Amino acid sequence: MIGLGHYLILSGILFSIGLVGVLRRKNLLMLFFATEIMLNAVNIAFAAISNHYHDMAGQMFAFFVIAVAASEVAVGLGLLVILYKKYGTLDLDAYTVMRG
Amino acid sequence: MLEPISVSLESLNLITLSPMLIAIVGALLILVIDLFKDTLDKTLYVMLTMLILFIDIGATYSLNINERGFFDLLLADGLSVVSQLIILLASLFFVPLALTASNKRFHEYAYPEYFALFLFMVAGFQFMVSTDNLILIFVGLETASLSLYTLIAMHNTRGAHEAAVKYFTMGALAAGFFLMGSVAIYALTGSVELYEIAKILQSQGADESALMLPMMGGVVLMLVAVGFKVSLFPFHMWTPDVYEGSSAPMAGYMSIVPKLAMVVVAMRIFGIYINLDIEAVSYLIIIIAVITMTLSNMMALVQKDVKRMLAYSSISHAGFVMAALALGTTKANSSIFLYYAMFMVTNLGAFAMLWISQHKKKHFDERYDHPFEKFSGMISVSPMAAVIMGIFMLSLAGVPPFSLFWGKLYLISSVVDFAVATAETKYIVLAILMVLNSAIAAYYYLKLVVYMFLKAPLASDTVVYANQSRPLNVVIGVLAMVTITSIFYVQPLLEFITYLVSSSGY
Amino acid sequence: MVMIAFYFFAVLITLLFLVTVMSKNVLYAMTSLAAGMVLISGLFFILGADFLGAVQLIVYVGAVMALYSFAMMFFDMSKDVKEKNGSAATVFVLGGAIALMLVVVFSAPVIGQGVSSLYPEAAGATNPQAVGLVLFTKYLVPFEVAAVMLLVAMISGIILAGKKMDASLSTTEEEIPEMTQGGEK
Amino acid sequence: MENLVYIALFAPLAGSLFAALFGMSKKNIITGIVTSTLIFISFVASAILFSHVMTVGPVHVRMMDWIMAGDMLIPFGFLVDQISVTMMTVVTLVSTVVHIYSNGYMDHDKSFNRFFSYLSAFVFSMMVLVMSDNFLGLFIGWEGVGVCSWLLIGFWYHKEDVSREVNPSISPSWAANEAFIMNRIADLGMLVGIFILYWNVGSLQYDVVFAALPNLSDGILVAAAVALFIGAMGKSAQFPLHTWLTDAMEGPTPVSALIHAATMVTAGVFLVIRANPLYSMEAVHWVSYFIAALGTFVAVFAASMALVNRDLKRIIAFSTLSQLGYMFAAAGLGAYWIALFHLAAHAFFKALLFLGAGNVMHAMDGELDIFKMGGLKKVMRWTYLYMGVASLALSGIGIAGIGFAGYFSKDAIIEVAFNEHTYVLWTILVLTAGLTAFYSFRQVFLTFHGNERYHALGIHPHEMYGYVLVALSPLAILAVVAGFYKDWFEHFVTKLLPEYHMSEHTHHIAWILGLLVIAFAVGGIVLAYIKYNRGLKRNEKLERSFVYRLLSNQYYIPIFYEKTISKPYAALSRFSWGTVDQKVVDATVDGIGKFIKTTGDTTRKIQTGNLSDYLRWMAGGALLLVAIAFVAFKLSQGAH
Repeated sequence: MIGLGHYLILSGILFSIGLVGVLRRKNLLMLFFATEIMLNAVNIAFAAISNHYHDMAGQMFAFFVIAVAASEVAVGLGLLVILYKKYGTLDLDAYTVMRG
Repeated sequence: MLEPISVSLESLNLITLSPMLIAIVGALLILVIDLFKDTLDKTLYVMLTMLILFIDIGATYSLNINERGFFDLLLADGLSVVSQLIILLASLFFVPLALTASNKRFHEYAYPEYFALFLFMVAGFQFMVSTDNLILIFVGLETASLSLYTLIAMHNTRGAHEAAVKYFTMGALAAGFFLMGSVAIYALTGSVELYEIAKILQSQGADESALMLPMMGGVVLMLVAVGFKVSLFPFHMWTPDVYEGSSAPMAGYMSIVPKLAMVVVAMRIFGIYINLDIEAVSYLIIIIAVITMTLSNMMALVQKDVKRMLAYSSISHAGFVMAALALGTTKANSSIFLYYAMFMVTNLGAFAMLWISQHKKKHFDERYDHPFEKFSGMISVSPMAAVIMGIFMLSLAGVPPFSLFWGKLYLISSVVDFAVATAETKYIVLAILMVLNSAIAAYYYLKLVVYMFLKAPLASDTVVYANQSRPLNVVIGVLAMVTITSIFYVQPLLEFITYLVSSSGY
Repeated sequence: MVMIAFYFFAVLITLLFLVTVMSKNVLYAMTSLAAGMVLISGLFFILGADFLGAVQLIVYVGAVMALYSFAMMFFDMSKDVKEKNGSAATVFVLGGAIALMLVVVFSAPVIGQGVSSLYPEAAGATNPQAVGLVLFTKYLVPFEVAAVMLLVAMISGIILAGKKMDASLSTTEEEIPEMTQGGEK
Repeated sequence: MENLVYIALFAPLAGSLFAALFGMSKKNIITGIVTSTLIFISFVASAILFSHVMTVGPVHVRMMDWIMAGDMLIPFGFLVDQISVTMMTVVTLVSTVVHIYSNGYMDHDKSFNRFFSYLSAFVFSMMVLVMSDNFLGLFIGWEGVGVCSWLLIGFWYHKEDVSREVNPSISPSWAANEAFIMNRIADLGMLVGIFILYWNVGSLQYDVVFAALPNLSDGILVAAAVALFIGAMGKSAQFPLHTWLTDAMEGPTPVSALIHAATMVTAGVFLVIRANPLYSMEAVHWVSYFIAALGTFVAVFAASMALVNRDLKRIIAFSTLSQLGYMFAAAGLGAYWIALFHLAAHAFFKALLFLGAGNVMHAMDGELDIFKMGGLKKVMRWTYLYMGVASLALSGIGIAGIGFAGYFSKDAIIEVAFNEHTYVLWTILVLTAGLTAFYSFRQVFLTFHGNERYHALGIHPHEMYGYVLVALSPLAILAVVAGFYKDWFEHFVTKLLPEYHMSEHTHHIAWILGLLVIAFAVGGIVLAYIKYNRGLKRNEKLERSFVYRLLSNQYYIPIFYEKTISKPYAALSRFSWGTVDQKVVDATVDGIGKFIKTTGDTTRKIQTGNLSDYLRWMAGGALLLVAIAFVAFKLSQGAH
């Protein structure tokens, strides 16, 4: 039987994959992909725990996480559009005026 | 087939929702007005927003303490009321700063949506502080954050875009950590409601070392998210850049409201562990707080730009507050709110002064808008402005009798009290470190005072006033008065806060 | 059976997401992301969260990925992206260490058994019915807040991507005539 | 009466703020007039309060409760009792004269308005210091006068630094910083003392603290007494923190008169008098004895340096030091009221002396070397008269119950030393009385008598403005007559301060003791007359002698401080930070700031501006938190 632990560990590993993506990506669009992975990883964990406790809260949480992810995409892409218009690139190395 | 469920209206306790509802309805109203007639002057929206905030303050103030509503999801306890009041007051001071000198409006104010988004953001923060359900905390946090990212970007300068995207991306990562922390807590206890979690942890015995691992894991992950929003080292990296990039009032607003909302959440979450006497959690927070206040102070010292200096200083203030949060006593928690109330008037005032001097075209060098040199000799160019700015700086430095002095005094005294009560030297060390840090901080605030009062003035003197207008003068005047006269109201204010905080059991 | 399905999904999702993270080609990355998300909905079905699975398919694979593909076209990124990923070692050490931490934390025993569910799935209800029950009672407020949040996201998207942002009032002295009054929607 | 208390306290503040409004603008005589008037109002209020205290009793007003939640209660009030009202009257009287004087003296200074703003601010701080009913208020006033003193010593901050050979105090800003830093060191001690009291008593109110003293352990009493006295040593410039006082003469002369002679420097004595219940405790008797011994030592030590000094103001500064020593000697021996009496009397004649010196300096175009003066009595009759009277008072001339102010107060102190059987102290004090008379009149004769050496310098001296001279007359009168009020004053203050009675034996031989002192004093004057009345005859051999050089170099103490403290510190700093980018080092921010700055610069480098780095720091931060959590866990386990 697959226990809760398996799901949680899978979730943890996927989360870390997403994290690696966030850390290594320089292209902002690709970076946003990686954040989606992290949110999805969390959802797996919520669904699994919800199933383990027979409690609906986890599924609710996952549901709202999906809603948040969708909203973030909208705002994030809006930002990317304006950045692309102003800078002509999505490479985050270009946005380093402010520092120190 | 399922039984149809019926819910009585009384059991919902609708009144607990009223403050947020007012903000949301107000925002929708603004959107609708804009839809019907899009040639209205922006001043109208400013006034409308202020009116809504005003009604909101009334609704918040008239809430009964310690009531729950909507299936126990909403919680109107003392923490929520006092933090909402501070948030709303800060917003009330923030909004009229849009009324810069006529024909000198900035980009964001060309949108009626700006005010709608602002009210949505306020509602998001209100939700965040008036619930102890992790789901609603998260949704409220994201509503507020997404609005905030947009509000920053709408300033529409290169810096603003850079700031928004930096804030957004780090915020997304922080959200991931918050969720992972929630997973850890949920997995451990099977609940997402903090009062249930507290009960379960209590009954299971917190000392069981087997539980320590997931528990501390959850705390650490949560602390990353909290640390991001409150700007603790090393999650503070966005702060100076975002403050520099966004408009000055927005930077001032960000140094108070989002932080306060997150501090309340942190108080609720970490309060559970601290109440269970899990010392590791207190230590963890204290260590990170001390690192934060020390390093940010040192970085603030070497800044060449006043706005960036204030950004680092606000990081250091956050460290101060977190140190008190780790104690978990009523006095410490009350002192946090007093601190933020006092910090609000002073810091908003300081940023508003920067706002007055913001110039669309004239930049002092290619990088900074507000370098120290800009303010040199301000005393002879515009004595009044220099004196007011000087008062704000002295207040930030904690000089009596200005407002933040009381905040610092009470906060440090809560640490000292705790040290005496527990008879542990490490808390005395903490108090000494805090005092030392305030002393260092005084250095860079006074640096600006030295520039303003002792250096020779610049050749061109027009820049200091660029955005001055009557509404701005009024706001700054009120903030300055509140800062100066703090000695007269600090006592009743403190009693009010202490009453609210203690009545909700913190 | 469940075990086989779980491992099948787990391995596949991991691989797909690794492609998303490591690939240089935006198209590959996006496709594998979409595929991974489809497979995650499979996991949800295994866990009995049917409604969540359906939402995952609709929202992610339907809406989010559609948005991303539009964005990809807008940014003209059909070619490989060039990134200067400086020190790969730092990234992988950090990622690996966090993974290790999460695995250690999650493999510890949880309180689990002793806790009774606060909002148990209603007896005899299917999963969507149960979700509906909880969503419109207990989680009514967050549901409405989520609606507000989506509205915020919509407004933000429109404003940020709109034409009005092209010229900035914050850096020009003169008002741009068509922008002083409402302007285009 | 309550209103009078506030008027006395806040009138100087109002004056200061008024002058500050014109701070940066051109000279405006209004500021001088308004501030002087306000100070005078404050003086009148103080005088009325004085009579009220005498006839009715002390006034205690509680302004507001600072903060009153939980267990922290810091009420803030003002106490007008016999001690404070004496101080208030003296301070406001001298301040009024100094303010009027400054109108003439600072006539040509372009920072005229700024000067009055500072001066009034100083008076306000001093009033807070003396009127506060608790140690915290005292400390606030204490710091306030410190800051004002710093501002005023460094008033001519634009003067360049010069070498120690040309000017022993290098430059006004150097002297200001020296004074400030030395006082900071001492204030730390005072703060510790206040903390000790608060920690153990739970209050800072004088009455509460003093009532609780008998319950405290000996160790705590001694620690508090010592710590508070360290604070007093700094402000009253007692050895080894004395060097700043003579260097403080770099400030404008009215400042020297007001701050560094009459008022601020007596704050240390005031503190000891104020805390007399503490210093009278049996447990701290050796601390009190140490105070007396140190005071006596400083009295002779400073007098010896004054013997050879050539700088008019510095001689007076040394005499101030010496007289402060007398006051501490009296206070340390338990004769608090005599110390207070000498404090008041000394304020009058010392302020007069200083302001007279200011007249001379004004006349001599800023020249202060008495070797370059002489014969000034022809052109400056009134100044000569004033300074002569003040010097007679300082020397303590008088006989059989008739004499100048100093005769009554200083003799009493010497008598106390005899009465306490501390014959060593007594001997030194008698000797010092002779030295005092000698150097006072050496200065008078060299300045006003003899040949007119200033002709060689091309200076044409002239008398000060008439109204200034009139304004000085109250001080001159008081310098003459103040002593006659001794018995009356004793009756007045001993309602609060412990009485002090001479023993039967001392009483009997008091006239002999008095005569002895007078003999020494007159001897000193005669010696000075013989040596200097005809003019200056320099004795090369004497000036080359070791003792002379030792004295004129102030026992090499300033040089010693510079060599052992300043120089190595500076060398160390240079060695450590030679490579630090000089551009970031702002002129106002150095010293320890440098260290913090360097750390800041290093830390700042992590703020690269690159989002990717920020994200990595965030992930790294999560791991850091894990590490800290582990440490914290171990710590908390260790605690159990």
